[in-house]
Amino acid sequence: MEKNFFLKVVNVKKYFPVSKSFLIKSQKYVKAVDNISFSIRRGGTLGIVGESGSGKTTLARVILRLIEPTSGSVYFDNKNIFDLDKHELRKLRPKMQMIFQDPMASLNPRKKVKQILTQVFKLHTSLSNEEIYDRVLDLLEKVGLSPPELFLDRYPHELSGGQRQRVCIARAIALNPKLLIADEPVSALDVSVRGQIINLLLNIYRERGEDMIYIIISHDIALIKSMCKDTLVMYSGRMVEFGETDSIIKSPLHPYTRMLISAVPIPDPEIARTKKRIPISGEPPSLINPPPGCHFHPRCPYVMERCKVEVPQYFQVEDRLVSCFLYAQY
Amino acid sequence: MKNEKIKKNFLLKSGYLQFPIKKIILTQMNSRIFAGLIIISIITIMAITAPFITWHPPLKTLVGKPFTIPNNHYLFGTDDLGRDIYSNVIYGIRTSLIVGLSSVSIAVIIGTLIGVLAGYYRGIIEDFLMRITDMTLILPQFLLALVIVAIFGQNFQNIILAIGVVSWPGIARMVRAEFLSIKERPFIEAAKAIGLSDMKIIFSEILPNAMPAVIPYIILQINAAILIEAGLGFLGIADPNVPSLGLMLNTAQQYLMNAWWMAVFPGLMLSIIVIGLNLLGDGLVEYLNPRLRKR
Amino acid sequence: MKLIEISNLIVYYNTSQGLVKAVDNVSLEISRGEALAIVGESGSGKTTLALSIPRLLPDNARILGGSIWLYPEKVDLTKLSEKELRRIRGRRIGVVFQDPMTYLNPVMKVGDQIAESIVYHQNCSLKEAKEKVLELLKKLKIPDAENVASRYPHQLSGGMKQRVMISIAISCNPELLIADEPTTALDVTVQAEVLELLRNLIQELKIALILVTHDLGIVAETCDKVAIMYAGKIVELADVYNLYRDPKHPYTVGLLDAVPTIKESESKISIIGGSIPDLINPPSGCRFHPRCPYMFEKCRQEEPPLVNFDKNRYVACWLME
Amino acid sequence: MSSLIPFIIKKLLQYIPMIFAVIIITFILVHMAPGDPTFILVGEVGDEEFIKTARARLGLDKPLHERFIIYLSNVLKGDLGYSYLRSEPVAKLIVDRIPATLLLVLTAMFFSALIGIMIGTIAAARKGVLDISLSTLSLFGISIPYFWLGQIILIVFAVRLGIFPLGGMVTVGRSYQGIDYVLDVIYHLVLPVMTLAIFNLAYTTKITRGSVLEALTQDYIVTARSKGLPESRVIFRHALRNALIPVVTYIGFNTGVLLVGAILTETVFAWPGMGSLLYDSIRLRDYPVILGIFIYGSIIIIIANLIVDLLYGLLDPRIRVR
Repeated sequence: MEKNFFLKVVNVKKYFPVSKSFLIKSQKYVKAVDNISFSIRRGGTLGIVGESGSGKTTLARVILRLIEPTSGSVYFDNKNIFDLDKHELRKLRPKMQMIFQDPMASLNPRKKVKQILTQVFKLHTSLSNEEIYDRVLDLLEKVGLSPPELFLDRYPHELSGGQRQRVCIARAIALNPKLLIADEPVSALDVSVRGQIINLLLNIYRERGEDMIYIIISHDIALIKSMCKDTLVMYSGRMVEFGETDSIIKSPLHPYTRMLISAVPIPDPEIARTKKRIPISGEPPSLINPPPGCHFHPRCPYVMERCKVEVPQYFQVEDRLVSCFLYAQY
Repeated sequence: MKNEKIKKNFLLKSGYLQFPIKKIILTQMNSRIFAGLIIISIITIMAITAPFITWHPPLKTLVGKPFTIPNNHYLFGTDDLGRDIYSNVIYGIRTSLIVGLSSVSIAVIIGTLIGVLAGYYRGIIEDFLMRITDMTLILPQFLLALVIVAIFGQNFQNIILAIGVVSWPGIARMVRAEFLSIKERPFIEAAKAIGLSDMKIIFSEILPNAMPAVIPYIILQINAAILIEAGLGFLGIADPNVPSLGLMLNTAQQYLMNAWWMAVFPGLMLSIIVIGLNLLGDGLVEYLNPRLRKR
Repeated sequence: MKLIEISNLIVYYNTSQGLVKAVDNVSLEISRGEALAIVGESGSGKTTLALSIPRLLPDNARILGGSIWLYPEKVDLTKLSEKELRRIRGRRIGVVFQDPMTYLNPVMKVGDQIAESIVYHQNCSLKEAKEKVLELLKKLKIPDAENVASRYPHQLSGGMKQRVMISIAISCNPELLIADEPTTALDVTVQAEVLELLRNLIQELKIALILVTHDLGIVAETCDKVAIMYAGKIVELADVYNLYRDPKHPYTVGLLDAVPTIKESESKISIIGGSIPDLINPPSGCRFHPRCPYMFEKCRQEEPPLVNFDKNRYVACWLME
Repeated sequence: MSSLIPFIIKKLLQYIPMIFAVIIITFILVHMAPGDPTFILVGEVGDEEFIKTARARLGLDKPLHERFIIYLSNVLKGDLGYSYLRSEPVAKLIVDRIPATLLLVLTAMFFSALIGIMIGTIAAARKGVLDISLSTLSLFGISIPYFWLGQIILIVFAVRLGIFPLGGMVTVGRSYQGIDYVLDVIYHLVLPVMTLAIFNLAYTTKITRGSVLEALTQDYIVTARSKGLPESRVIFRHALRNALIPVVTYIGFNTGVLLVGAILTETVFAWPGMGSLLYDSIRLRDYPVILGIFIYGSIIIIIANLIVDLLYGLLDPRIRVR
């Protein structure tokens, strides 16, 4: 692998056909991911934020080719992932890993922790059983499950929520991935346990961050603020804003981003009760029949005639990309 | 620190197909499962030891006077041809169990294959297989089996084959449904993400998780097979060279007015087998349904 | 003016693994028009505590001690018969549940679901009730109320369903509204809308609110008083401003810091170690002691009482002595 | 309800191919069977001349696909062949017998569904001894095979007690008219309906109980209770209404079982329906009739499933509106 590797996502689309019946194949699609492009360098951290149905999880799956894309390309390790055949893809798998939302559901309930972890090494390395054993113990220790011997023979249901997510993280980092995507890594966990897992992820990043790309997917922009340098905001399958996290939170450009940030509750009654609220109206659009033009226009306080018919392209505002006609003059 | 014993234990490869039998028996033994297991065990023992617990060959005529009322020697009496009903009932259990097990084995093989194919691969394969399955599922199993045996000839193998051939659609549907739901669970995606092959995913990740839901259904299907065999026998479709509870009831039908024992004992035994299997199957269904278990 | 007084309430669940001590000796008060938040993580007993007021607990729950007084007549809700309680549920106490998708009957039109309790509690005909439903939906600023009322739940969006839930709860002008994680199943922007609606309603109708949640963010915006629960006990009870400005109990401190915020200041995430205790065999002494950074010997042996140490402020911690 | 018509059409489109499937299966079976398919399609007995004309009529000398077309068009025209033994067209033989079978099936279905849903709901709502005893009873009801139960009922009520007739549909040798005829039929109907209904009653009870129990654990039940509704309304309006959906599916799915049950029961009570016809035809090796009964039986079941599917759409708004 090259030293300055990167992940480049180009015009990625994922349309799910809406099947009506087995005779008539309908032409309707759910455009879960609609023409998304971005790139990150080695050492980069990207947060993808969006509400349910915004397509953020689908995007992650498409990037890893866990589901087949409709079109576009993803370059990673100087290869277009979408061009690889099954065999090549499987060989690349250990380099790109994912942590899933619900740790209980993402562990096979009939396998013990040791089976789950050794499987990874058996698939991709030629280590002996003894070596694997040592690696598994190290791994468990690294994710904070100590003493590791205690956890080897447990089934997922015998672990607490936080411990399960640690096992998932161990599985994902077992073979030192270059790309790690975490999909809502803490939202299924209890509040007091969330901090532990966020810190574990941050530690892993601090330790090997310069050598990998980190993507965090969440509906919680606060979580992304604490973990990611850059942020991509998604709405109804499209990217609406992309830029540095801090500046997005400080001065959101897209009306949707503004609404989103204003809606985040602040755990401080004095600020919460005095802050100026942006009026919020409507709900995210239906995925099957999204509104024409800019998908956000029915909820947008600044809506113009143009927004109802044309899909806004990306405008560069300083170092940010935003998809809104308010910035057309830039 | 590294305990040798743990290490050894770790290196022992453990099997994938683990049905929590031990757990069911030891911890949360459901009273239905327990009752069902007891009945089925007794029945099975009787079937296996048939030659030792009977004293007349089952199909031999005139071992006693025709229409003997049950007594010490002919426990269940004799029939119109002077055959010992007790022997015939015990050997009849054997027939029922053999028919149930072998025809359902056929059905399980066909059903699992079709269910796995349809559940794992989407698109045209699934559409085609499921349409066939749905159609066969609606058809009356019993009548189809009857037609098959009537046309191909009334012998024991044909009866087993016919029942097997009509019993698979339910199993296929069940397997597919389980596959579809398990396939959507994140741990399968996780398995893909670490690079597991399709075959490994099917056999080591999905199938072990699908089986617990399918097993009680298979037990109930054995029950259905036994009843189909008995029903066919009752209509006179049976191999005359094999003792059959259904066929005995067919004969009894003509003599209901005067030889009640000819109907009572074979039917009673049939009912007991069915009750046992129903208890076991229902108990397992209930045990495996977390929502019902809560109560 | 007092509305509900819970004293020394004990609620256990009977499970195959053993007794789950979900709510253990908890006392609490709520006045008319007051908004109280019960904050806790999963398994802290917050929902059990709130739903034991109208006794809407699962079959295996047992109220083993204590009482819940309803004022002004001062009746003990734990002692009432089912029949007497039914006259209070829906009429004087309304409940909004967590997931509007599963808590609405899928085969009944939403208008009928709202009308149902009006018919039962206000002795009016179905027709009159339906008119009242439309008024109610309009009051909640639901556009196209007639249309919404004739829909089935699956035809409505999540936010709309939650508004329907709210209108069921307030249909008979209750004195107390219990909202159990009312926005957890909703998106952030929809959550903000629904909370806004709840805030306006309780102010306008002078309803007392019990908001059960794990999210300290929405509490800050909505409630006057906060009770922090941990493992079946209240560990801190305070006025909302004081609590956020100066949390006393180590658990409250940890909880406030464990959540990343978008506040300007550099967010530093502190950690509460360990995991939520098993309520079948809860830890001895203070239930938080195995996770507490300031733990000392006494915490392990003796259970700290909930003591009043400041105006309207109660903390259960030996550090406060 | 504008969505109802496309829904019905969609369902019809789903079910019509099944009738073709039945015909295809029959055709394949007949031609896969060992020996000459003529025997199966015409019957074992017959003089040369008859067989010759029959072969020509069925196109048995033509290639397979042409034979299929001929077979298909014959069946669709209602021509299922000729029962040589009874010198009557098969279709007429069967159609004459269908009303008697339907009378038996529908009566049994009506009573068992009505009572079963009631008992099942009560068992689910009242836990404890009542529930356990009802569940145990229903287990026995499910497990006892129809035909044996029929025999026992016959021995007890007709042979020993003598309060009901031994079999048949009308008293032989009397020609009742009007109301007397109806009463006579009902008198003969009691025992076979009882036999058939016991199993179905037990099964409906079991399914309803399970379904209501499941519905009672659902979240919307808590909402209903939070409104202060009386328990009877919670159970019947909220739980049972939702629980009925799987129960109705079951009743539809069970039409096949019930029809087969009726066939076996008819044999016991000499009830002059399709069952007795089948029994006689098996004894006489009258293959055209056996095949005909299979086809007719399947069509009845397909129609019943179609009706239930439509009913399902009415009961569950989520299915209809998509």
